[in-house]
Amino acid sequence: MKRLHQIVSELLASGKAKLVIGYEKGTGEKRRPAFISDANEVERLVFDSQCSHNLSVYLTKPEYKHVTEIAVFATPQTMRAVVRLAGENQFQDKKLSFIVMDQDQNALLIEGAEVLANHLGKEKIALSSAQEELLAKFEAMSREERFAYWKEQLSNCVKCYACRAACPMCYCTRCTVEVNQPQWISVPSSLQGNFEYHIMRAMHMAGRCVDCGSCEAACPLGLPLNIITRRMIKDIEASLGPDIVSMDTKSVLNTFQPNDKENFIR
Amino acid sequence: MENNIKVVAFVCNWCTYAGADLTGTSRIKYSSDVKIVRFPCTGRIDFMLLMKAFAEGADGIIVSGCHPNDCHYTSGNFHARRRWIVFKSVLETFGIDTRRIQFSWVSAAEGAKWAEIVNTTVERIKELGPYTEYRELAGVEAP
Amino acid sequence: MQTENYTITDSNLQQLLQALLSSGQKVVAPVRANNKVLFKEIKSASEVCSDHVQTTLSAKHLAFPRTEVLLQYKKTGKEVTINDFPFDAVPQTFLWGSRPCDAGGFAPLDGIFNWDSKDAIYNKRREQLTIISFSCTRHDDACFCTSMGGGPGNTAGSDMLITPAGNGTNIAEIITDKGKALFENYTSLFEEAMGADKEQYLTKIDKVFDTAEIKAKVEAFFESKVWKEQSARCMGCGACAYVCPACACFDIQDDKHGSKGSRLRCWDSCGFQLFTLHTSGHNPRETQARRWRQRVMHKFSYMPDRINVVGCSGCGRCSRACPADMNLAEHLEVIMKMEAEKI
Amino acid sequence: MCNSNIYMPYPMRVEKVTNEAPGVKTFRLNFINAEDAQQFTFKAGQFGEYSVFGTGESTFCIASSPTREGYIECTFRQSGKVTSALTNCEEGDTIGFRGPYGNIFPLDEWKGKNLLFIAGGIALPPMRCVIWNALDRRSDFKDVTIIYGARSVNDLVYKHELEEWKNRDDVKLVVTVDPGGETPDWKGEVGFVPSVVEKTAPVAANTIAIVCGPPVMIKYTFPVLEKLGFTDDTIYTTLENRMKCGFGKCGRCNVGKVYVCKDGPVFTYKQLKELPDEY
Repeated sequence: MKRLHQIVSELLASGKAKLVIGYEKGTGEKRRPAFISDANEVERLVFDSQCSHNLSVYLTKPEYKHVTEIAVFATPQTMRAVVRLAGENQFQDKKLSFIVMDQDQNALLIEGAEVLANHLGKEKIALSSAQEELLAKFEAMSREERFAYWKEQLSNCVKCYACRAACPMCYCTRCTVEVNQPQWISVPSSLQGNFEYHIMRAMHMAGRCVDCGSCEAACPLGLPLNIITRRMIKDIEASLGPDIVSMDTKSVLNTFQPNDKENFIR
Repeated sequence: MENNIKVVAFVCNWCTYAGADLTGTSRIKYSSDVKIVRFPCTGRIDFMLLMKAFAEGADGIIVSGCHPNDCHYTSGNFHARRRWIVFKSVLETFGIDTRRIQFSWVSAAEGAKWAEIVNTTVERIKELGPYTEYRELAGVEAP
Repeated sequence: MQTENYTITDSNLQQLLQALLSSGQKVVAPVRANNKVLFKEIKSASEVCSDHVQTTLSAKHLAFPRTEVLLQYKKTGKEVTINDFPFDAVPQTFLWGSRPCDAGGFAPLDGIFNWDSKDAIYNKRREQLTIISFSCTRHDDACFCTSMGGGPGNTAGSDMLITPAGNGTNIAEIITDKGKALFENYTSLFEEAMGADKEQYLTKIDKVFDTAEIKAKVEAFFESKVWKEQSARCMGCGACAYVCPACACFDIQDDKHGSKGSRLRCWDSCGFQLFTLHTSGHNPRETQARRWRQRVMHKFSYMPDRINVVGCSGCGRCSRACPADMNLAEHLEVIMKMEAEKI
Repeated sequence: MCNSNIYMPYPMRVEKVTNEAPGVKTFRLNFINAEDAQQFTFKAGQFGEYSVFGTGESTFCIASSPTREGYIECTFRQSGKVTSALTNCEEGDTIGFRGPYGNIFPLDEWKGKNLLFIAGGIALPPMRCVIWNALDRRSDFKDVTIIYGARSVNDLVYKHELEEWKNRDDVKLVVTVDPGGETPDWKGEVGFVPSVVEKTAPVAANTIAIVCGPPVMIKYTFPVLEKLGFTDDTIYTTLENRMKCGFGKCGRCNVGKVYVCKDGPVFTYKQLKELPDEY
């Protein structure tokens, strides 16, 4: 922790970071995002295995868009999101630094998203055993069972949009749900509106989702949103090639191959 | 009841629409249960249009455009193809009945193929019956 | 009416629930779903979950549904037929197993929907609702009802309050005429009061602050930077408002299907960026800090001023639901400890 | 009233559509049900929720005068979802209206005083209601001055009425357009509203100023009026925050503890000064 605080203090002192987005102790055993721009508050910061929020989500929020020099505590999930966001040209006017944990839990400073991209491991984000189990159960379902499953699940969705707010890749200033001319998504949180919303969100995540699990973690109703993105990523990989997070790969739907394979278009 | 099904066809202006025209001028008879909506290109057909079609009463959907390499805009259909690959996967996750969506390539010269696509699709949708399963999701709980 | 005390055994309590269900009444109770507990309509007594501290969503939807039809219309040429809200179709509903903070959460709603214009739709649903609450024998670190003037055995808002007294018995308090009506239908299930003080069975929650002091403080600190500091991690979702028993902000939207449709009232949240956005692009509450301040001020200053009730029952749901761990009680404590010069 | 649905609109017939300016229309609305017409009353300054069935509701003022009974008029600019749907309405169509909501311009308190109306752009409609109300009881007031500005000649609304006011001996009308917005045959003023107010320098003594316009116009007009000697309790304006319900429930329009829909939309400059900067 000492090394961590030292790195942050130096970043703030040198002006390389005007704002540090890190973690602090939250309610009970929780860790939560912390925003620090004063070197005197550095002691508040922690970075351990319980830190799970994907802090890259804040980089595109209107409140922080104008801050140029930002240092972010980056978990592997955060790193993936940062690299994709950088690939989507979201940080062109930003000077970002990242604090990551190496295998021995030592804090490490990385400057610039390009450098972070080289640092990124190739391994996928692991699901919890409960998630794996649920996914396996889901894969075994028939079409009718899957429909019934989501009917049940989405009947609990209140459209609080926490999944959208917590998603680092959901940075549009005007989301499809708020476009009302025409009204793409039914306004009421009726089942149909909820299906439309979650299908729309998945489609807009195609080839962009970094599989960080923020959406599911944010859902107050505990909807198994990872199933949606996991299955989509798997299917995309099966038909369109590996899903590699890097600065220069174009997302799946931004490009094409003349010989893309499918078996359902006649 | 099963005669009352509605099939909406989202077609590209340059190939399938012209193909459908040819079907007509060739006097090939095909099902009248299909309503054609013309688009500049399959690349323009947003997936939300298909969702809206189901929500507003369509029991089946046909999406059709130029064959690969024949796009009037060079690559619109290539983009569309990728979109449909992903969309089909997402719909299957949600248990939406993808048998009700027929994707096809029909060129301006394929009047007979258009008739065949429409007829087989309409027949299949008639077998499946109206898509009430999805439409019943709409609406708000009664007090 | 004066509260009346009785005793009811666990098995008779089950029988009471069973009797309500068998008579075809609509009963809503806490049910387990996705490792969460939610208020849902039940068909059998075995569905009821009782080992939880708090449901994820409040019970407010029973009087203020997350989406409801205010009216329906049908267009024929240039003519429009409008159908009024079907007041007579609102079924009598029994809310079973709510907490005192759930019941207490209806007071702010009653205030909002009845100050000035009376909202007949809300009132009809409210009138049809009988609330049978259970006192809290456990709490978690998000609970702060005592600081909001409530408590684990608070009777306000409930029609009947059951306090588990161990050994298979419960204290039953009949609080309102609706509670009395229910009691009178099933009198044989109840026994004479055992005279025990219910306090001993309740969980203890420390009172940390006082609502009048909070009101004075938040008003004094309106221009403070504390709102920006506290909302720094707020991501602008509506989770806090949607789980809250006292949040009543809503949107009115039309839902159209061909020539027919309905006008709907849907939950909305002051935390959303678009909530106050004008068509011109101007937004009076442009930043999340302003929106967070609005949320706190509305509950702890504007509502006490306007309708004489604090817009919070201390249930702690917002703190549990917040994906960024915005803990309301903690934030209020910070404000309480602030000195004038810290502005 | 207690047991009725407060969200039920009056069905209204669009009797007449007037094109005022590009994108701006005025509707004259008649009550379809005679009993609605009979029991409906309102006062100058109040607003309502106009609805297109299937599209939704939108908030704007009643632009006609309460002294002209049997109908109401509204003027709107096509900008959002509902105003776009309204724009597509034709004469004879049925739309919904519920109201009136909000407080009023205290005309009775202004008896015996001079009235100075200052409006910019699409903000003349809320003012038009008071202007006609005052003109229909002209003897209650002394001098009546109207200063109205728009971006260009084309953007001026109520062109016929401006003509009518110009020709009245008992009204002083000053119309201005922003520099560059004039046409070759434009005979009115050229310049922004605040500078025109300063130039025409109305007398502050015994005068009530009613100011309506875009925020930037209001921001620069208030200091001019203060300089001319107007006190902050003689300057009135209307606030137009986003609203959904119209009766203090939906939670949008409040500025601090003040609900624009209940305590407003009419405020004096003095009241505005006490509000936080959230409008």
